[in-house]
Amino acid sequence: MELIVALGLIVFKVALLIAILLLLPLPLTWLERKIAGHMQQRMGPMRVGWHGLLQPVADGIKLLTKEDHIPAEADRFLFKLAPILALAPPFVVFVAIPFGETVSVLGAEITLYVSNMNVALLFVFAVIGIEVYGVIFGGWAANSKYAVLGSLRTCAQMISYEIPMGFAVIGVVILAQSMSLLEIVRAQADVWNIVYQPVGFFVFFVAGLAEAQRIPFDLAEAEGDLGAGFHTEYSGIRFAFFMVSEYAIMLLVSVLVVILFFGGWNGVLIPLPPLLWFVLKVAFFIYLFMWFRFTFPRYRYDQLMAIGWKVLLPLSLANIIITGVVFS
Amino acid sequence: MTAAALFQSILASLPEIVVVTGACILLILGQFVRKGHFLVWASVAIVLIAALGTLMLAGEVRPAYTGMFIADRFAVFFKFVFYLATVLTFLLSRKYADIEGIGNSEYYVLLLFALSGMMIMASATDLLSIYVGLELMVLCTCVLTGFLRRERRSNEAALKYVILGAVSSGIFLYGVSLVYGLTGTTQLDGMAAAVTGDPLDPGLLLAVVFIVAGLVFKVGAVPFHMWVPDVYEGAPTTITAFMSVAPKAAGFAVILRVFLNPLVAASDAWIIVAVIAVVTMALGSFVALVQDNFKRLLAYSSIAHAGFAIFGVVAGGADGIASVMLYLLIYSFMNLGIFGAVIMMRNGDFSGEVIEDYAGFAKSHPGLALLMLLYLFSLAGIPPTAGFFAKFYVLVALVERGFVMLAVIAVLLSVVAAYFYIRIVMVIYMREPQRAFDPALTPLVRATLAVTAAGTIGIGLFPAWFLRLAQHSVFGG
Amino acid sequence: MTAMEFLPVLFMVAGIVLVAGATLFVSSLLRPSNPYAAKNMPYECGMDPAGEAAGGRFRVQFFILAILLVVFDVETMFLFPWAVVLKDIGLVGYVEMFVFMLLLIVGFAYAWLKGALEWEE
Amino acid sequence: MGFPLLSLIVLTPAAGAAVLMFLRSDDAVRWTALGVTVLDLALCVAMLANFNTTTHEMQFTETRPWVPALGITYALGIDGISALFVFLTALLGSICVLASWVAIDRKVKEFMVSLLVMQALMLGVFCALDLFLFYVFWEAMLIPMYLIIGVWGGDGRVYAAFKFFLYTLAGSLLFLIGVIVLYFHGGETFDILALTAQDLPFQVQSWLFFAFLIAFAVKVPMVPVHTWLPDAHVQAPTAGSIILAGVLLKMGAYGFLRFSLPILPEASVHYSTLMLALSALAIIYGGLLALAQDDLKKLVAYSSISHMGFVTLGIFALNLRGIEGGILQMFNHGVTTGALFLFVGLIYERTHTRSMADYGGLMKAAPVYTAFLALFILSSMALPGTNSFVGELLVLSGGFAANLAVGAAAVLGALLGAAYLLGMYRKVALGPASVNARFKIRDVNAREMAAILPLAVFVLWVGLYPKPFLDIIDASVKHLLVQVHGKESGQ
Amino acid sequence: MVPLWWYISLGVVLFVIGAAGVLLRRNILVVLMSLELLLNSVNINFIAFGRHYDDFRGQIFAIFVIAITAAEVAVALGILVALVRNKPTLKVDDVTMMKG
Repeated sequence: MELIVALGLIVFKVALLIAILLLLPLPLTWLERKIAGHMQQRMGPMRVGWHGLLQPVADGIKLLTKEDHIPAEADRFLFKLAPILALAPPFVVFVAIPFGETVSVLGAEITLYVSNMNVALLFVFAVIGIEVYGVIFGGWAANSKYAVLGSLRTCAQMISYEIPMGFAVIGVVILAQSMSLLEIVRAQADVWNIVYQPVGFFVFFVAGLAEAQRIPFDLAEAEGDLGAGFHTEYSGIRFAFFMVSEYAIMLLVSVLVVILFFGGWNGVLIPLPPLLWFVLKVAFFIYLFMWFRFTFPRYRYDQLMAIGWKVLLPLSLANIIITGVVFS
Repeated sequence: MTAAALFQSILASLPEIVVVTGACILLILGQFVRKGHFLVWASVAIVLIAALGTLMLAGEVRPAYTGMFIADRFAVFFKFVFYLATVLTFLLSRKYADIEGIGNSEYYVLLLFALSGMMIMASATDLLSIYVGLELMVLCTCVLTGFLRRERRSNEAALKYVILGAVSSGIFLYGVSLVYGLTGTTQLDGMAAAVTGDPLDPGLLLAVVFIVAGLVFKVGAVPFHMWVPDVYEGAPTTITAFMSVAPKAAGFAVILRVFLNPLVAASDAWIIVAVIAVVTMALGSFVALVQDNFKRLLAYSSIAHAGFAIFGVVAGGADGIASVMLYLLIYSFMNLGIFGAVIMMRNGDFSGEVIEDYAGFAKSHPGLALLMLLYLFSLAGIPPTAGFFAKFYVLVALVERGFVMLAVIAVLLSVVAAYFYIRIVMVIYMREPQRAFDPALTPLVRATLAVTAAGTIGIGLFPAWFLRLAQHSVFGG
Repeated sequence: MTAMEFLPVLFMVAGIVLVAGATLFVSSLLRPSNPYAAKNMPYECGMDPAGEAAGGRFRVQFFILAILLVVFDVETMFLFPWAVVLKDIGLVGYVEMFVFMLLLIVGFAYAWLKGALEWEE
Repeated sequence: MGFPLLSLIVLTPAAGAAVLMFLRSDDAVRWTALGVTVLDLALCVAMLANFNTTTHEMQFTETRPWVPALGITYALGIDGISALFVFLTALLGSICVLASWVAIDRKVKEFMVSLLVMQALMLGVFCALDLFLFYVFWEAMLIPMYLIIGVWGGDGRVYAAFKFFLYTLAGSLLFLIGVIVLYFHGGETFDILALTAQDLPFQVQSWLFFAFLIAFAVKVPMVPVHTWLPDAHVQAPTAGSIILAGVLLKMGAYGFLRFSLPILPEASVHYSTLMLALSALAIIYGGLLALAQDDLKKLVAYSSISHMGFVTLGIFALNLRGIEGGILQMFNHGVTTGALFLFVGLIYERTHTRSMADYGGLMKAAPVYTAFLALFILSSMALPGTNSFVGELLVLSGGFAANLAVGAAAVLGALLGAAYLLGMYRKVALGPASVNARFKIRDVNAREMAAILPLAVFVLWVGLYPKPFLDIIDASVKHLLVQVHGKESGQ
Repeated sequence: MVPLWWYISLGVVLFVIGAAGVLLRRNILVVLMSLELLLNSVNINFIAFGRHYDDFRGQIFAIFVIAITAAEVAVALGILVALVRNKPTLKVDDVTMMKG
């Protein structure tokens, strides 16, 4: 009986997560376009609904009903597999993400996370690594030059930034003595990691920008010179999958930054509910992402690689060595 | 591990540390200083410093790194074989690498790393450290094999080596995992203590078979010999020379450590090993008969020699171990000598890889021909060269344990092997020269030839000291 | 309870695949399908495509990057468990890993000097 | 330990070889080589002069540790059995140098070096008192001999050299196994004298006997494994043939005397009939083959097989006359057959043919040559008054005492020998002058005479007054017989 | 608790698949992938046994195996790149020049 309840709870949580993550891009796209508009002294979407609020819904319906086009020369199996492969990893990662300790619902204590893994951090990196397959398969299967080139570049970029990203969190693990995200947040009850790990945060955040393919690192999707990167040939709902995955990753990076460096749901000064603290912090970082997008120019590809390998990687290595000697 | 234990461990592994550090420094320095002479002498200096360290630490047995590593006399003996082979390879490489255009710092650094891998193998007392050393060595030699990037034979050889090497590692590891599953430890000392049941447990036997298979690959014995000829032919000749000696010795160091473990000794694995020895020697000897390419012939010859050395492993016991060790030492001298002669022939457009290329060599270069004759007769095992004493001692060990039949098989097969060495002598001495010879006889090559010749004839005439050295270096005794 | 920690992962994978499949199915009911040769051509800004796109000839730089990733990623694997227990093993443990990192840095410096990280040729 | 005379004898040629390496002119090489060999011969004469004939003990012994861990020593010493061979080797060494004076015209230095190294090793074999040392000398001989045949030989030299090398190597490696087995059964020592004192079980003895037999039989050569010999002899240069026939073939028989009989007495007695039968077979078979030859060198080569059959017959008769005869016959064969090869070589230098059909009436052209040829042919036929008569008579009487049938076969073999030798002499020396007048044959010159004369002296000396020679071997052979039969009868 | 022999059976199956792939497949990349299978079967064994004995050595060994395999594959790919530049093929049979 207990087991059934536990399993039911898990199923419920998973379903809720999927629902939230699938629906979140709708407001986020709207928000992004609005922010873009206002930054550029214009209004953004205004036609569909009040201040264009229904615009994302209209976009969704459009994508759902658009013709699904597969190029003649494509590898059909991989072409169809790639969007799902790109969509799944960010969703799966969220299984390991805690949003808070517990909440009381109808007198029962319910944890605000699906699973508390002791190796959650490794799990996050492992699963995010799978994302690359979606990218490379998508570009390759289309058999179009823009797509192949785009996928190769994206792939190279993602793997380049994965390394500093991984190194950047070592300091956090040293501090928390655990790879469990829950433990990491608990360890920040008094002092947030950002205090001890500013360099780690910097590296992680910049690498996160690149992982999420956001400006200033969205080289592969540079509309100007590469069409739309690896998903040039995708249309309709499959294209939507890639977009959803992209937003999910952005969300994921924000969440991770908050958990790893900004104390998670631990508040400061103002006693708000922990969950709210968490959401606010995440929202701030999402805003930061969007802000960057419309503020920074895009890097050249060689600059992109140089930043990853010649700046972030040495920085993260130095960070590990110094953190290690201080805290050992 | 406490700081004191760490210090002790560092002390015990000082030679390895020297080599690795030196290699690292050279790796970076080599990007700025590109003079060939500097690279050679720096590498030689690193090896010599390591040798000095080894010598200073040789006095006592030093276990280190919580039972993963040990600096004992057995390891010291093998390390000196490695130093010898590596230094001689460096000396041989100077000119050859220039001719082939591969004389950059990576070449020397990779050799140094391979050396450190072999040193770890010789000292390893845990299957994990054995594995790490093994792979370090294999990967470096692998890259070196493919160092002639523009040459397809070299690429092919390297690819074959790396794939087959990985397969054999996989098989070896599977055996290790079974041993771990059966005994709950990977330490060689712990293994024997942990086994409680029947030593003829089929699972254990299977595990041993797998480990044998993996290790046998490294020494190039049947049934994992097929890489040897291709790799020897395709690799740069200096690397071939190196590979035929040092990694093989390292493989035997591990085989001796693993096989003479009571656990394995109890499992009747010697029958398998004996079969391997016989088949290896037979295959190496017979297939070598029809080779035209010198490097390929030497490859099969090295297979045959590996077979002979495995006979020493079969014999086991203190004498068996000592015989294998002495065999490897002597083999290093004579094989590096003959390879030195082959390398020396590489000059201008002349490759000197085909046996017929040597026709009438004795006519214009009697001295060098005499040296080649010396090495070849030593490889064939004719007294008073060192090769004879090496074989003799293995036979003594075999007969001591009562394996007279094996000894008879071994000598009969070595008669077959003698045939193809003598055939080369025939070509050198009894043919009319087809061309003018212009061997690349630099002072360094001369020095190498002198050292190897001195070793080949010196150990042959005065084996007592080396024999005592080998006998004293046997572990556990 | 390892099972309870990783079971949700399975659920999540199943769930997301289910949702994606369902969406695709719904979409296939709604969307038109009208392929013809010109539409099926790969997008090349209106030019007729020539040659194979996925022919296998790429800049070596990509391979080098892939190899570097494999090496560095695996090194991370050693750092994580070490980081967890660093406070227990103290300075001695730190020194041991420091040596490891040093070797890593030497390798990295070598790659840098060798120009493996330069994208421009 | 005294004066290391034997070491000196063994090392003199080796040192001479080293000196030769630094000489440039061919003539200097020849003279130096001759000087070295003559010096060595003089040392051997000095050795014989000081030889004590009354004892069977090893004389002039010297012992130094070599590989103590395995009980290997550098031990030299001679008794009556080996003394004669040491002398014979040194004698033939000088003659070889003389015989190659002009016959070898290219790579003279290398040839002389090989020859001197060869001589050192052969002397070492006869002097060694340590099995390991013996084996090293024994096996190392392969290298110079291989080169002598392979580099300076006739047209088929490469094949012959290979065959020689592989046969002997295979045989001696099995011998090596036997040696190692003996080492472990005999108390972990390689000391021949100590091993002689061991009492091995019969089972072990017979295995060892066959292991040794293979090696020695190849060297002798006995019949089933003799096929390398005609090739090697025919292709080898004259000096090579002389060494092969004069010394190398003796080594097999010497091995029987030194190892098989004293160390494995019971097996030797047990298998003596087999050995006698093989010997008789060799005598008859070699004789028949010799009879069928047209090539002079082949004829002499096959006659060697036949003659060596006498030697082994004598040895395995296992009685005093047989063994003494065998040893003496070995010496005689060395002198006589060496001389015959020399003669074939001399004529070949002049005519470049060895076919008897090309010759005839040589007596007129070269009277001195034919006269001496007659002497040696008569010696080879064992005519009374020549050296072989004494030896063969002793062997035959010993053989008859041991086994009547074998003795009879040996007599038949002696008759065959008379047939082919006389036939050869008739074809070459007598009859009408050669129809083939291409050759301008000159008689022997002084240098050749210098090579021939000592041999002729020994032919007649042994033939007419064998006592000094028999005296040398007598004590040792008697002791040997005590070892063989004494052990068997349990005394 | 999953019984030990399940893991071992999985290991055996993977090992056999990997070995068969190495021996039978002709594409070098597929061969490399098969190698990974082979080595991963070893890792499964190690971890299962480590868990069985409640010993951390198995896991350590597995980590080392993974790391070294990565290096091995890196080397193999590097060599493959050099090879393909000289002769554009990925078929094992096309690569073979040396025989005998």
